[in-house]
Formats: sequence, structure tokens, C-alpha cells
Amino acid sequence: MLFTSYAFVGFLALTLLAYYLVPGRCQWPLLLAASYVFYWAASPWYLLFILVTTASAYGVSLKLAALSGEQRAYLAAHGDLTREEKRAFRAGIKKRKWAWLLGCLALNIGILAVTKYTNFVIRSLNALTGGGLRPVDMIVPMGISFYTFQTVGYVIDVYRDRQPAQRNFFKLALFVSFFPQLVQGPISRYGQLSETLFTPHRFQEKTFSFGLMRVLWGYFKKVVLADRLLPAVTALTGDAAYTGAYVLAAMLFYAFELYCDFTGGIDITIGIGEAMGIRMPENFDLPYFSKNIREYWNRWHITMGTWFTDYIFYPISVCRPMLRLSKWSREHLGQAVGKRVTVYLSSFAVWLATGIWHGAAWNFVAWGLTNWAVIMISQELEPLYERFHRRFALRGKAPYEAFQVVRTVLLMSAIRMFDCYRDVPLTIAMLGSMFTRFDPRIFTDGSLLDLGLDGADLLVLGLGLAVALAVSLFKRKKGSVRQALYEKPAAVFYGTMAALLVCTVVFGAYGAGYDAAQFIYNRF
Amino acid sequence: MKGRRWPAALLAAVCALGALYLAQRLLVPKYQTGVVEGSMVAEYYRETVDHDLVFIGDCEVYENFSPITLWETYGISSYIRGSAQQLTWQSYYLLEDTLRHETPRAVVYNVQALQFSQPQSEAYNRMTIDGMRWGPAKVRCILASMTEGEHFIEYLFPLLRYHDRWGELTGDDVEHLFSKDPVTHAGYYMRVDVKAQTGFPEPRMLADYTLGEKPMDYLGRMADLCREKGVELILIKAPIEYPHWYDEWDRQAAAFAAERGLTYLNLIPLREEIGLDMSTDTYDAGLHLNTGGAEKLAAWFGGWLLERTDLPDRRGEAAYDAAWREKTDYYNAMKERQYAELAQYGELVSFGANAVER
Amino acid sequence: MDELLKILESLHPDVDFTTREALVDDRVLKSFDIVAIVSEIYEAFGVAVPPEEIVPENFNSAKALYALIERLEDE
Amino acid sequence: MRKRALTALVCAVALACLSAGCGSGKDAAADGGQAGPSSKYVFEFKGVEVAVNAEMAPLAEALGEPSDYFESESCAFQGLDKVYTYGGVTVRTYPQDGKDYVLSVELRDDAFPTREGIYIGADRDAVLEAYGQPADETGAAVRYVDGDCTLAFLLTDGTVTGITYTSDAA
Repeated sequence: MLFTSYAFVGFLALTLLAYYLVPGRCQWPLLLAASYVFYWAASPWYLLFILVTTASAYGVSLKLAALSGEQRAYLAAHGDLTREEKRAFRAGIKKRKWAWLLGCLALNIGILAVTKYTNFVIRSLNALTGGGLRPVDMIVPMGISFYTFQTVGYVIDVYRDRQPAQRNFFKLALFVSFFPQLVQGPISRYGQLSETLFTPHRFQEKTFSFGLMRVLWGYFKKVVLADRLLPAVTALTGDAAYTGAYVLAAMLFYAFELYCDFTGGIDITIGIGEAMGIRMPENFDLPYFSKNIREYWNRWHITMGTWFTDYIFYPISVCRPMLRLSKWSREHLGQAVGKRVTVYLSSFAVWLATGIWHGAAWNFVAWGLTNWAVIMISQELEPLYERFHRRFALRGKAPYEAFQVVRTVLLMSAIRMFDCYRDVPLTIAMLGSMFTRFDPRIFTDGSLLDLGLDGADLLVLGLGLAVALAVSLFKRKKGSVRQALYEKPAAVFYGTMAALLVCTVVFGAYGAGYDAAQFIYNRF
Repeated sequence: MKGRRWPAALLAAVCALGALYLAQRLLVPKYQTGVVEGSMVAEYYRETVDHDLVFIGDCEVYENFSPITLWETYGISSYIRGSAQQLTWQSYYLLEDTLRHETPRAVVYNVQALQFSQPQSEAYNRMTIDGMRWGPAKVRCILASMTEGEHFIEYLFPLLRYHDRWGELTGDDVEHLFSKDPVTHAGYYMRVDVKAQTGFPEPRMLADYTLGEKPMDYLGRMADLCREKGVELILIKAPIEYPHWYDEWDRQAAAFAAERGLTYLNLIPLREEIGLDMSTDTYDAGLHLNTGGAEKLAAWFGGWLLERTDLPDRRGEAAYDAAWREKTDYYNAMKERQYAELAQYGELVSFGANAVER
Repeated sequence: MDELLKILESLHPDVDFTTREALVDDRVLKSFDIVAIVSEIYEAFGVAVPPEEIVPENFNSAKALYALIERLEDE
Repeated sequence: MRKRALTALVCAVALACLSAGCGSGKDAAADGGQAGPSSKYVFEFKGVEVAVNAEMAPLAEALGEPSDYFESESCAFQGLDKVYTYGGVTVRTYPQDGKDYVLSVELRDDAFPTREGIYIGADRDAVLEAYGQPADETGAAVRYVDGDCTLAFLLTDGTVTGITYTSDAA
């Protein structure tokens, strides 16, 4: 069930209705049942995968918690131990915990790797050796990257004693499979999501209507804007003849499409949660208003970024070999290198993993590493910027900030073309053509109308994007749009909601003549 | 606070539903000019008198028989329940639907659609089904007809199917927001222009000439239903050679009729007897008859029918006279208009292909 | 403590680390800074901060960070 | 210790990928399914490949003037069905979204063989030898199916009297 299918809308309506009809203590079991129905509808086989992940996380986290408990009890009972004895005991426990964690990680990351990357490895081997290994027909469970990451995060949190283990198997199963976020995130942390996931919620007009409004807004962005842009993006990136200024058009169209698609999907997800009184982490914070690429990555797909930071970047960069390497480099290669080596290596690993996570293909690796390179370069240029700013005092001035924002959007859009053209040399050639063959006339002579969008489409897109921009600007300056509407007379609030619904139904790009478009992030 | 907010929520919901309803009325195609075939199925429900004879089928009935001629010549009150590429199961459900409203003495089914075992196109599905009144027949018709990618809910709420037409609205959509003009004459689609038949390409070679299971099954159900209701079912093949009606198909249709004790009449070999001249009696080079041809065929067919079936002459019954006078007047007026256009432009301009807004 | 402050100030000379209480939450310290701090601490104090201790509570102020170092030295 | 293993894990993934070389293939899975020919059964004559579900316009141009051409408006103006005849070869099209696509190709005489070398007049065994086990066989025809195309050899008394390539998509 795609979020944009009739089946899902019906499923959601029934689930919401049932959610508020059953007694509070039955709410979370109902959600678990609904989530399993949702996943089962995609394919009964998927349930097997998610059950293995859930069961392994359940068993291992209980074991980890038991070992931590053993350590606490032992140390409390033996207050007379020397520091060395305590250390030795802790180390022993840690070793056992680590073995359990590693087993759990190997199993779950292994499943993810085998299902998603087997064919990538086979294709790459074939390309390298000219061999004819046959790609295998592999089941890739829907949303496996998302739920695996979420579950692994939970187990690591238990391992780190940051999180008590969940003793109720079914509650953990709900955390792993919660249907709104199953297919495209956000990647929730157990500690945060569990605060509201299992508690009973009474119907409240404000939270429910806020949630619904956000769901509608998400649908609006997805079906009115993203899916209407889709034919143009497909046309522009599917044909290498669209060079020069067309590449710029493709960059911008794809930037808007991806934004509307992904944030729309997340709005639907978080909105569903809100309507049920469940709080999920935000995944976006007006990313296209970022002034540099690092800031962009702090505001785009936030839950993925923090996941990589907490569970990959930090563990690598503060592990003892890394610390020793850093120390050694300082001593032998000088301060400048020594200071950088940790950050460079760890963030390289993170961006490599981010690239591979996005897709089992070299274009995603190239995409990830380009991000890494740009971040490192801008990091190195920092002192230069500092000098520049001290000289010209432009910082904080509106035109300069606008320049920074546009620059960041363009840069990110250019890097993203790796993901669009799906071919590394082609991407580089196409981006190059912007500088050699740029013909700005295509923006005014009607050439854009040959991309599968007619004048009426462009009008709807223009108005829709203007509304989206206005909402973003309001959010940036004044905060929650919904709150502002809520403080107006109720008719304004509900009138907006009604208008949003009607516009989405009438102006949405769905149904006959449109292929049902998957959310872009469902692939990952 | 809460007490004062729910009326607004309710009001907004009502407004949203009202707006969606209006949008649906506006955006669903009206089929008033050019492509009028989409109006045919719904037009039946405006009928004020019963029919003793009902034709069911595709363009081979609604373009080839003139019910006005049947009325004027024999006093037969008839109606054609046909639509573009109406598939056998759709014909069956339209028969079911018709028999809920009235019980004619005879039903004539044209066998041409037996060659289709699969739904052919979403556009034809919609033209045939959207006009049906809601009931079990419509529900089952939809379920039997949907092509890949169609959804039942899009029949329930046609706005979901046609929402995207806002870019191509015409005057018709506004003018006929709440009412439609009749476009047929008791289900007959009028064309007076002439384009002679010159020849057809070789018929397609088929690997398998067996008529499909699904259409034959529905044909059987048609026969069952008619027997149950005491209606005589007559099978015909209209006198049209293209698309080709293979001898193998003809034998299967005849065998079915014999098995069920029904009459089957292939009109292709009878063209001379009927008096059809395919150089003057067709408007599209032999694919369909024009009005001249349809009148000749109706006159002949009415006579043939009365020889074996007892159909009453309704002339002189006030209700019938009034209803058919109105139809006849409209028929003659449209005919005059079409001839006038032919005289003036050499072709039809507000009917048929030239009137289709693309 | 002075040594720790020196480390912090070398990263952000313009920040007064003796008074700030929400260095992470206010995004003064970002992930790259934290990694740099951890490796400087390792160098200066011989203490390796394990990843599970990299939480905002431990890095929000110089005082909290110093407490962390002392605790780790003790363990 | 544990961190080292984690590092090793990440490095192993990285290494596995890097060592696989830098071939960059298109990610087939992500490509949208587009209408178009997708069968190994393709008829070729006059140096032109005529596959079912291929767009007709460029083919018609390449094939030159047909010996006979027929078109008929489909009911309710849903487009023109066209029939091109080139001697013993008949190509039929169906309209979709304003373009015409090949519905079927029929061979009626022995002027052109199929790619696999079967002429009208060949016997059933020659067909089976050239094409292998058929998808189904009746007394009147031997049929092969691949992708969106059904290839049928129509038989009369064990001799091929007609060959048709037919689209399953339309």
C-alpha cells in the first residue's frame, strides 16, 4: 500500500477510527495489528524478515540488560574491590556484551546487505572481470533500511546502558514495525518514540486536527507538486540530449520534486502519528534555507544524519586505534595533519555508508563521496571565509544570506544529479555542459512545455510552489503555521483544511494518465 | 472551546463535500458533442414508454438500426441499449438493468463482441458503465470490466477519475452541469453523410478461432435470463464486413443458438435482399451504416421479425403516440440539420469527428 | 580544568566556555568539534571517551565535561 | 576492542565495494517500465526490425510506400486503427496517447523468412527445430510466447500457411 493509494487512505481512516474507539490500553496492540496488516499487504514474505529482526533485537537486548544488571549487582555487593579488580570485572562483562551486540549487528546488517547489495556486488564483479554472473532474484523487504537502522539503534542504546530493554516482545515489535514510518522513516530512537507510542491517548480535537492538517499538507506536496513535476524530471534526466541550460532546469525541477516528495511523505507520517497522539522526530528543518552544505545536512533527513553520527561517526572517530592514529600523526606528520586525520577518515566512512545506504550503485557512492569532499573543502576554507567576513562585514546581511542559500541549493542540486542520471561519467559530462552549452532561451521560448507539462500544469506548479514557499517563510519567521491558524476563528482553521483537501483531490497528479509514483525514499 | 469548534469543523466538512460534488459535476465528461457515445447508456432512463423490442450490443446495433423507422413502419416501440465497444458481459448487465425497468417481448443481441474475451480499453469501459444506474448490475459490471490500473472507487466517485480535466473544460461542461440534451434517437446514433465502401484489408490470420469462454458464458447467461423472464432472445450479426466476422465464429454462434433453441441471423449475406448498397448506405466506408442504410435495415428487419415474433402495433395508444411523436420530430429535425450542413460544407461539422474537441 | 578550557578555547576562541551551559544544544559544538575535543582529551589526560558517553549532557558545559573526565579516570 | 570491530565492519563493507572495481552500470531496478518492445521475437524485412509494440511512425518511414494502406476510425473517436500491407506482409497498429504502435505483423507469402529462417511452406518439424518447444500447440497452430509478443505459426495439414507476431500488451 503506497501512501498515495486508495487502499492506504481507506486503511488509515479505519485505523484512526478504530484507534479512538477501542479502550486506551488496546490502542498500541491495535497499532501493532494494523502495522502487520500493512506490511503483510505488501508481501507476506516480508513479515518473516521483520520478525527475525524483531526477535533478534528482543533477545539480544534482554541479554545485554541482564549483563548490565549483573555488573551493577556484583559491584554493589563487592564494594571492597580495588579499582583494578573493578576494571577487570567491567571489562569481562563488556566483552560478553560486545559479543552479543556484534552477533545481533552481524545478523541484521547481514540481512540488509544480502538483500540489498548482492546484485550490486555481482554487477560490479561482472563489470570488473567481464564475467557473466547472473544477478539473483532477491526479495528486498519494503523499508528494510529504515527498520533495520531503527532496530539496530535500539540495541546499541541498550548496549550503551542508555536505554532499558523492552521486556514486552509485542511492544518492541510495534516499535520496529510502526506502519507510518515503516517505509521511509523518520528513523526514530526508542527512548523518544516509546514515550508516546505505548501510552493511551484520548481523542483531543487539537492534536487530531493538527495531525490531519499535516497529513493533508503532506498529500498536497506529494500528489499536487512532486508527482506533477515527475514527468519533466523523467524527461530531462532520461535523455542525454538535454544538455546545458536543461541541466539547470533538471537540477531545479528535481530539487523541488525531491523536496516535495520526501517532506510530503514525512509530513504524512508524522501527521498520522500526531493524529494519534504519538510524537515522532522531525526529519526536516527547512533544508533549502541552509547557508552551507554542512548546515544543509543538519536540516535534511535529520534522523538519518544523527543516526550516522551517533552510531558510526562517533564510534569510529573516538575508538582507541583512531585516537592513537591521531596522536601518532601529530607526532610524526605535524599538528595540521594530526588534527584532521580523525575527522577526515571517520566522515569518509560515514559518507561512504550514506551513499551505499541510498542505493546499491556506484552513482550513489559517487554522490556520497562528493558530499564528503565538498564538506571537507568548505571546512578547510573556513579560515578564509573568516578573513573575508572580517574584511567585508557581510555576515547576517539579507542579500548575502540569500546568496548563500541559493548557492547551497544549487550546489546540493548539482551533487544530486549523480542520483538522477544514475551514471557517474554521464553526470559529470552533463554538469560540464552547463558551462559550455548554456542557452538561457529555453526558459522563455516555451521549450519547457515539451517536457510533458503543459501551461496549466506549470500554472498549478507555480501557484503550489508559491504556497509551499510562503508556508516555509512563515515557519522560518514566525513558527508553526497550524498554530497561527488555530488561533484564528475555528472556521479559518477548518476552512483551510477543507480547501487543502479539495485542491489535493482536484489538482493532484494521480489516477488515469499518471503512473502511481512511489515515494522516492521508499527505495532506500 | 471545544464546544464552539465542532460546528465549524462540520461546516467545513459540508463545504468540502459540496465543493467536491460540484467539481465532480463539472469535470466528468458530458459527451454532448462529438463523442456522444458516452451519453447513450444513461439516456435510456429518460424513456417514458415501455419497449416491446430492445436491441443490445455495440456500434453494430446503435449505428445500424433506426427505431424511428420501426415505429413509423410497424408501430414497434423499440430501444437500442448500446455503447461504444460494448463487451458481452457489459451487454449482459445492461440487459439485467433493462429488465429491472421493463419486460420487452424480444431482445436482439448482436454477436460481434463475442470475439473479445478481455476488457479492451478504459475509455470504453467508462463510456459504457458510467451512465448505468447504481445497482447490483452496475457493481458486477464494473468488477467484470476493470482493466489493469482501474479502481472501483473511481467508478463510485468519478471525480477521482476525471479530476484532471480542469485543463480541458469546454462550454459543454458548464452548460450541461446539471442537465443533458438527448443525443440519440431511442439509442440510435444518426449520421446522414456518405462515404462509400471501397474494400477492406485481408482479415487477420488467427491462431485460434474459438470464441472466448467469458463472452460465451455471458451469452449463456443472457439466454438464461431471457428465458426466465419470458423474453425471446434473437441473435444477429449486423451486415458489416469489417472487422471481419470469420466463418468459424459464425458456426459457433449458430451452434450456440441451435443448442438453446434460439434464432441466429447473419445479415451479411442478406444485404442484397435488404437492399443495402454499400456505396451509398455507409458513412465511413463500410464500418457502419448511415441513416439511409439504417432505415432500410430497420424496415427489412421489422418485417422479418414480425413474421416470427408477435410484436404489438402501438400506434394509436396515446402515451406511445405522444412519446414517439416527440422522438420523430427530433429525429427529423436532426436529419434536416445534418443535410443542411452537408449541403453547406460538404461534410458534417457539428456531428462526428469534426465536432470532437481534442 | 584549565587545561580543558585551553583545549576548548583553541577550537572556538570567541566563546566563553566558563559560563556557557548548553554548548551542544545551542550548536556551538558540532560533531567535528566533539571529535577534536575527544582526541585532545586523550592526548592531554590519557582518557578515552567511549562513544556511549558522547551525549549532550556530557558536552554542554566545560564543567560537565570535566566531571566526565574525572569519572572516566576513576573507572 | 568493540570499536575496532565496528571499524573493521565498516571498512569491510567499504573494501568489498571498492575492490569490486568501478564499473558503473545503470540501476535497472530503478528505471521506470516504459512501453516498448520487449520480446526476442522480432520480424525483420527490408532491413527494418518490426517489433510488436514499437512505434509505427519511424518504421513506416523506413519501410517506404506500402502496397496497400487502410485506416478505420475506432468507435467514439478513440483513434485510428491502421493496416499497412507490404506485399505479403501486413502490419497492424493500435493508437495510444496520440501515437500508433505495432499490434501485429502477419506473413502471408514466402517472400520473407523469419529471423530464425522459417518460410511459409515450411513444415511443423522445421518450426520446432528452429524454435524449440512451443508454449502451446493445436492442430492449427504452434505458438511461442516471449515478453509482450506471441509468435504463431498457422498450420494447414502440417505445413505453415501463415506466421503472425501479435502484441499481448494491446
